[in-house]
Amino acid sequence: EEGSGDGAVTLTITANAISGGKNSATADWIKNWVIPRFEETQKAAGRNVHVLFQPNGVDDEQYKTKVALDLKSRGGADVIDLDGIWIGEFAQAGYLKPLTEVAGAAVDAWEGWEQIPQAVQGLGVFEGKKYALPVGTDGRVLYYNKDLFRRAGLPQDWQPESWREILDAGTALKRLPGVTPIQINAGTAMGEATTMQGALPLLAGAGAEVYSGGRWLGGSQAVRDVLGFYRQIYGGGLGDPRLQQEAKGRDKSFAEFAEGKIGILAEGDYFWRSVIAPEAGVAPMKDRDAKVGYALIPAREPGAGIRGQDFVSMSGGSARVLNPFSGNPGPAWELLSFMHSAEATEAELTMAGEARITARADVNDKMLAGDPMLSFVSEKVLPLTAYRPPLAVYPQVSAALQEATADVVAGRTPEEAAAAYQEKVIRIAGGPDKVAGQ
Amino acid sequence: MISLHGLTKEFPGGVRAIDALDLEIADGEFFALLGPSGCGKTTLLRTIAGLETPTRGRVAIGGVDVTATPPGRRDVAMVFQDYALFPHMDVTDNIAYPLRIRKVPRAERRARAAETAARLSLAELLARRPGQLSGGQQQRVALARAIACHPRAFLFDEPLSNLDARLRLEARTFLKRLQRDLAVTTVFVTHDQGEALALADRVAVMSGGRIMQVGTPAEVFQRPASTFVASFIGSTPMNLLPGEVRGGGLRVAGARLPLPQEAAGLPEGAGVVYGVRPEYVDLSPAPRPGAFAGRVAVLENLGTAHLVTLEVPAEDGEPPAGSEPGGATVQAVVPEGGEPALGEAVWAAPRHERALVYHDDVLLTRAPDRAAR
Amino acid sequence: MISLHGLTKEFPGGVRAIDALDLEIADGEFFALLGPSGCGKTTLLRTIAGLETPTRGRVAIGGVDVTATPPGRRDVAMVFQDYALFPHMDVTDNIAYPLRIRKVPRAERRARAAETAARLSLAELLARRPGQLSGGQQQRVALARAIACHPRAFLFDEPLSNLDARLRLEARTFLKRLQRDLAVTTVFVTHDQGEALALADRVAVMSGGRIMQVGTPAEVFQRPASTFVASFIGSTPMNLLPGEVRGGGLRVAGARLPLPQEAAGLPEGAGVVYGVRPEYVDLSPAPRPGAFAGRVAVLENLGTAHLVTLEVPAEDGEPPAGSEPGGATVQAVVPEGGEPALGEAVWAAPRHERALVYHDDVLLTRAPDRAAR
Amino acid sequence: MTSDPSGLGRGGAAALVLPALVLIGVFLVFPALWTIYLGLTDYRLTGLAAADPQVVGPANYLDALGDERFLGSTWLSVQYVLGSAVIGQACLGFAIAWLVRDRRGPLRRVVEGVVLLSWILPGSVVAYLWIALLDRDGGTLNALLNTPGAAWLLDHPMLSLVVFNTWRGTAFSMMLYAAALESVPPSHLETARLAGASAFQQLRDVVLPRIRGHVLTNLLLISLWTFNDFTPFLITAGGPEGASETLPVYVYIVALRDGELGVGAAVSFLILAVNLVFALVYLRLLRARGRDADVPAPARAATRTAA
Amino acid sequence: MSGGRAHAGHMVRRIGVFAFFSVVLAFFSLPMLWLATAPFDANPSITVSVPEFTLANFRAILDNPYALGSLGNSVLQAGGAALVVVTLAATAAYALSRVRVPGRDALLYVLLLLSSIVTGTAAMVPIFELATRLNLIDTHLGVILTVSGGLLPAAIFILKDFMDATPTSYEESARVFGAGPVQILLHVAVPLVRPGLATIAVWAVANVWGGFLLQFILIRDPQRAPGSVVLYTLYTEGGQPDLSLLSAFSLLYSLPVVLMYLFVSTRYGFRFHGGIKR
Ligand SMILES: Nc1ncnc2c1ncn2[C@@H]1O[C@H](COP(=O)(O)OP(=O)(O)OP(=O)(O)O)[C@@H](O)[C@H]1O
Ligand SMILES: Nc1ncnc2c1ncn2[C@@H]1O[C@H](COP(=O)(O)OP(=O)(O)OP(=O)(O)O)[C@@H](O)[C@H]1O
Ligand SMILES: [Mg+2]
Ligand SMILES: [Mg+2]
Repeated sequence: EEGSGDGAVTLTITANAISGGKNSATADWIKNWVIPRFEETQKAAGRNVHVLFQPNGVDDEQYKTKVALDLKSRGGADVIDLDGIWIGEFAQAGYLKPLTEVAGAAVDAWEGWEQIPQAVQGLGVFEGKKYALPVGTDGRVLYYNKDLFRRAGLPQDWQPESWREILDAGTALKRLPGVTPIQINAGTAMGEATTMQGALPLLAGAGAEVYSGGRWLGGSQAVRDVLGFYRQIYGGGLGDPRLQQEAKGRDKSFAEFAEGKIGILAEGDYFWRSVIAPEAGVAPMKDRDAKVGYALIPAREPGAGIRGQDFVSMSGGSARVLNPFSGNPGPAWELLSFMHSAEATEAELTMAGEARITARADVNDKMLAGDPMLSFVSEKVLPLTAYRPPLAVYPQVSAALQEATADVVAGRTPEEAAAAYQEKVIRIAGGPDKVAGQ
Repeated sequence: MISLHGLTKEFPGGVRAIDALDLEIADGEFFALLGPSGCGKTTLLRTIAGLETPTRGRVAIGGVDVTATPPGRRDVAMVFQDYALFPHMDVTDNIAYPLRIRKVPRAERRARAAETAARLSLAELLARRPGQLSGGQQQRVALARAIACHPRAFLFDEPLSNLDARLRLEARTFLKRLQRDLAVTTVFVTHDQGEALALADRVAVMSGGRIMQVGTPAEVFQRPASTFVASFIGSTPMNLLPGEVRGGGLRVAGARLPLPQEAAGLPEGAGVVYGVRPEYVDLSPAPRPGAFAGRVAVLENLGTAHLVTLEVPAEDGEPPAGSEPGGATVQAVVPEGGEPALGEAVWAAPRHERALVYHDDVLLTRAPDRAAR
Repeated sequence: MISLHGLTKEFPGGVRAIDALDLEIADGEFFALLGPSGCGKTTLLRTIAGLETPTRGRVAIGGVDVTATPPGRRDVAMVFQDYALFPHMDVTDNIAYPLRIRKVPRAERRARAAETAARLSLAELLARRPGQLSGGQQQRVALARAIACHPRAFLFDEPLSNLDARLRLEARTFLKRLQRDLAVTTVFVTHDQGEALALADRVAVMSGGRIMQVGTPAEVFQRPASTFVASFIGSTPMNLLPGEVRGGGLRVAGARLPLPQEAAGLPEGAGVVYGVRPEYVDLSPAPRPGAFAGRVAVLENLGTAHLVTLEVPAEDGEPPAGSEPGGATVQAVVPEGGEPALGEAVWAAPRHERALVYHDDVLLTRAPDRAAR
Repeated sequence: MTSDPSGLGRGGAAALVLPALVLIGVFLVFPALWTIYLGLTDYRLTGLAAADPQVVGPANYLDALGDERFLGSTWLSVQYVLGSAVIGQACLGFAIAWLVRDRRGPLRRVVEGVVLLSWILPGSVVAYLWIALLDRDGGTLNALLNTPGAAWLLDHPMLSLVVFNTWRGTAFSMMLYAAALESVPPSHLETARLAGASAFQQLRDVVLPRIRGHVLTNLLLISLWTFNDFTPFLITAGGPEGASETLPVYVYIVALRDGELGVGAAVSFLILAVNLVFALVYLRLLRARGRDADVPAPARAATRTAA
Repeated sequence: MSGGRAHAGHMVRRIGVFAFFSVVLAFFSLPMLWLATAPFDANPSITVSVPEFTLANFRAILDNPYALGSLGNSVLQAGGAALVVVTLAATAAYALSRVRVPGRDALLYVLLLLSSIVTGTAAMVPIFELATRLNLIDTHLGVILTVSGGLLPAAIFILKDFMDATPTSYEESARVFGAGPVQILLHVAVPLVRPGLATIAVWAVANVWGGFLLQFILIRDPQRAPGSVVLYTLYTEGGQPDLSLLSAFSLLYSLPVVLMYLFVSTRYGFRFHGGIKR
């Protein structure tokens, strides 16, 4: 299939990436590698395809809004970068269609599927149907400052087995002056960072998922456990409650960790790659590799995690979709699959000059070899990880969780906070029957 | 020629600013509209200009009915009380503005503006803006703008009232001469009787939207048709004293005066108003028949004369109907050197041949037909 | 008593509005400050009130130096040209405002306001707001406000200039009487010489921040000390004609006039200015010696008289230094009935005993000591 | 004044007003009505409700009115408006206008220039400047006051925002009052001074009654603008824990973060209703003024022009 | 002596006024210090400090493919909107001021209130759909028209007061000389309220210049995005600002409005002239 009679087809890519700004590397890759290469290959195959890139550089919520508005009016780019978590709600709204419905059988025949682990494929799957190709994923760990650990008499290669051990380490660190022992994001100011780096991994460690079996998690025991843990950190002087409240608190936590003022920090691999990277980071640590240790997030106690795990994590990641209203679904699919080819993925990492966990195992194997931390995530964390439910009301449930943590930090008891959370979830979910546990 | 027929203007609030007014103004005439504040002078002028649409009646200019013609096509020029010079244009552009509207080419209109300006001694000010001019200069620029477009008629709305006293006198003579030279029909609104008398060929005295009297300055000054006109005209207000016909004479403010011929037909006891200008009242230090006995209350220097205000005590007998209980006030103008002292008792004798008698607020004339009933 | 010593006021821009001025105003005196626009009258009044701080010099009221006293403590009341009535207060509150500031109890100040209002015939208007009053009523409310607080002096800044011509005359008499009754020192600023002459016990004529002459109305009218004062005083401007001493007489605008005694000491050929008021110029239809020959250019009706403007052609011989090349203008006031026709040739004879001669802009007096040099 | 001094006539006037009305109609009235309609539905940007929005009637409105978060936001907005607009901007603007009123020269220009600068700088830049100023650790204010670690935005979020918005918006009030003060005849002030009135008495008796119309118009406009001001979000993001979540921030969070456009639209309409209340109060006060302040026309326009 | 006391009082008042001005100046200029130092600092932080002087930040901004162009776009959009707002508001305010239309004040108030909805977040969907249907997506014109719609009521409201404050005798005079309505508007009314128009123009520019969400939603191609949108791109994936870029760009981005204000205020005067009273 093609567009106009003379065979010239124009395709558009959009992403929340822009040269000289946000996700600059991705933008440069699309502009300087993907587009010329793809146009070349198409020309070689006798097709005249022209590709345009529409960069953006804004907050995710704003980008999401724009894409949603575009799709709502049946416009927008042919290939669209989305956060994996949005796919469900977009699909429900009728903005997205399963890839096969858009581009036909070519989708199922794609070579790349084999290279993407099933768990990671889940990023692009909604109600059992594939809507998107996952771009990459990530994992959450506990970072710790080895210097501080040494001074506090803690081991250099630390791996806590339970929440108790985290608190014990914190207590030890507390003796060091000017040091915040533990930073586990809480409160609403951190937004989704609280949920992703705090509430959800802890819930997983308490054996609960925020959405399962068609019902949302209520103010259950797991929630109370998590809130109790927060209470111990922030009520016991192990965390800095002010940092949770500042609008730029997360940035500040990065800077403080880099300056050696935070002992233990729960963050994703993004922190390693982009924040404290010795050269390109926003809060660079020259001696990152020597000073920063990382450990798996333990369950409340061994075996208490989801699926009976000892350790847990949460993952997210972005994905690329086809615009179901595209005038050229065939070529669009070719472009999309081209962008997810091993060659393209490698080129992206090479151009960015930084390693990151891609969706393709073959690429990961090749590219992550040089980075023990990312290999650690890819090999140890991803098998344990879990994903958030890609549903429209998830952001509100997430916000309710954030508010519950904020309540606890502010001094309310876990029981009160959990009860308030339960009430909110019932309202958000649309009735008590849509909420599990109490 | 400007003619108005049955002109009425009612404002939305119900105010009738002009009331069924008829008027003819001759070609080349300098016509003054005189009256107190709020009598409708400005409204009348604006209706002639076309800025107000009359509620009823017609306006004709040069014999053509222009009642429905927009102001721009009536070929009249108006000078507003505040001059309405455009503050953002210099003098040349202000003067040339009407020509610009008529699409006169730029060079020509500048030349004509400069010429008109020169005529009004404004040549040096051509590049200034109105804000940089004195009041008198602004007034001349406004005149120049009106003149430059050679209209069929000038309409002036109190153009002198923003000038100071001295400038006003000079501008008056200047204006009079200018109008004579241009010979353009001019309607001039003022509330200053001195201005109206000095400038106009004819004067209309207005009150409450109606014209009370039209005539030459001498006519309205010497024979004001009503007490209103009498009190309004004259540089010092006319003495208007209530009196009554008694025993073949007039009894006014304690004085017994001969009955003027005009009032001969009035019945005994009829109430009249006796009017005499202060200029026609002579003072004497000794009692005289036919004179008001009074005491000097105020002395005002008029330069070559003095205005003397006398307090005339109430009559011992029954006071004439309508007189103030505290007595009346009589004013007299006495020439230099002849002024009495404050508080002195003097006698004020009106010159009878100059006195006017009003009955039912109408001036009695030789044939007092109305009064005789 | 108000005394000013060496008073100077310079405004930031460098304008010297008052220039080393000395003045004494007696207790109970009605004193007028007269001068053209911009001469510094208002500034002087405001400096007395304390609204402007003098650059140099002192102000004393009642013998006490008040130069540094704030206006509120000088115990003077001022009436502004725009009356400055507070639009949101009714008449009572306006009149009582100064009392309110002085913390006079409410009941008492209302009583005093009512009393003062009654005195000025405002009793019926007490509940109105200024917006509902006519101009004359507003002016009386402003007066009442000034009177109610019994100040040591009244300062009036052109309080009559916002009234229409007729009201102005009435208000003038009213004001004069009121001041006499209250006997409070009053300084009255005006640019209208008629007002100043009529009202004041003494008049100061100002120009450019200086006082040109101080005297009673009769003095400044009859013997103006300079041509400036001469041209400023008088309801019609004085004729001021350039002339020169020639052959034991004066040569002025083509006429040969006898040399007044005062000018006897002037050398042959000395330039003078010959001044005579239009009221003292007699017209005759036939040539007369010592008269200006001219043609009637403008005729203005003054009511009981006419102002005649003559154009006197340039002399056939050498024109006197300084005269306009096109000839001079002479004005004469002729009584009713005596006015010539427009364009008629007439002869204007000044009354010599009334003529004034200025040399170097100074009035020559009987002992022409300065002129004799 | 006549009803038609410029000779436009109804037709001419309509022709002049029409372009503006068309633009307003298309780009303001139409979207506004549509928004009000959205407020009656359960419309969301994504999810099932995006595909098939249902009219839920006044449910959104009732929910919002019963939601303490909405009520809290309303209260914060009212604080914000009263504190920063009515008290802060209006009073500071008046004070500056009053004190510079008869000054010319550099001081006045510099003061006005700086005040205006804070008004015209772009909101996103200004927000960052204030974050930098008030920061807990590196903030300039703490450095100046020698109060390291004072968390202004956390401990006093509303106060900080009120001060911020006072800083940001004073210029408008200042300009408007400067013009208003020019309309107060100096003779009125001087009459009061001659009577011995203090500065406060002059303000109370002469100035304020005279410029009441200006004051109310100013309050109307700045209240409206402050009500809808979104800049607080850029500084505190509504935090900490909603302590500075004014109504526009609340709408942003509901509509954009939570994607509940129907609810957001309903709240927008409620904001309009609150604005309406404010406007009506001002209009009422204004009408009260109309009765007593027919400015007196001194009998005749006294504008003899000095040369 | 009372004179001495008066002098003392005078001095106290002068000192008080001077102190007030000092505080005002400090209050208003303090937050702007950062903008004056950080862009020139090799390592800008959130704190104001004497910079380690460098122009590298500006060089980096010049390397950004969109930074400079975005300022041009801002000028286009803000200028266009100011033009539309000033032109339409002036004509409308003039007509409303000069011709009595029943209910015009009520209409203005209603529009003013409605404008508060449209400038809020929730009207985004209707506005976007409207722009889509009118084919205004990704055009400067789309941005100009939509923001103008929101600004017009307040502009008309303010300008009408300016118009009300100008005497009608100017127009009547022009009318007697034969000028038509359009001529009167152009020759007389507009020049008379020029300070008002300038003020509205600056106000409109300042409003559009800082506006983000609407511009972002309506513009696709970053080549057409205004500075406010590009400013957002200077944040990283995780949302942290790149201070060196951000500070330099903030300065560049602020300069045009400041220059415009200086230009307008010296050229046309920047004030509410006769004033808004009603
Ligand atoms: N536009 C208007 N609407 C309502 N009434 C008006 C209007 N213009 C004038 N009037 C009323 O009409 C009457 C005549 O007004 P006009 O202005 O013609 O008086 P005037 O003789 O010119 O007075 P002045 O000497 O004060 O200028 C007055 O009562 C005035 O209040
Ligand atoms: N505040 C001021 N700043 C600068 N110059 C001023 C100020 N007030 C007055 N002047 C100038 O001082 C001079 C005297 O002004 P003043 O107002 O005293 O004149 P005036 O005699 O009262 O005039 P008018 O008859 O026009 O009221 C004028 O040249 C005027 O321009
Ligand atoms: Mg009039
Ligand atoms: Mg004065």
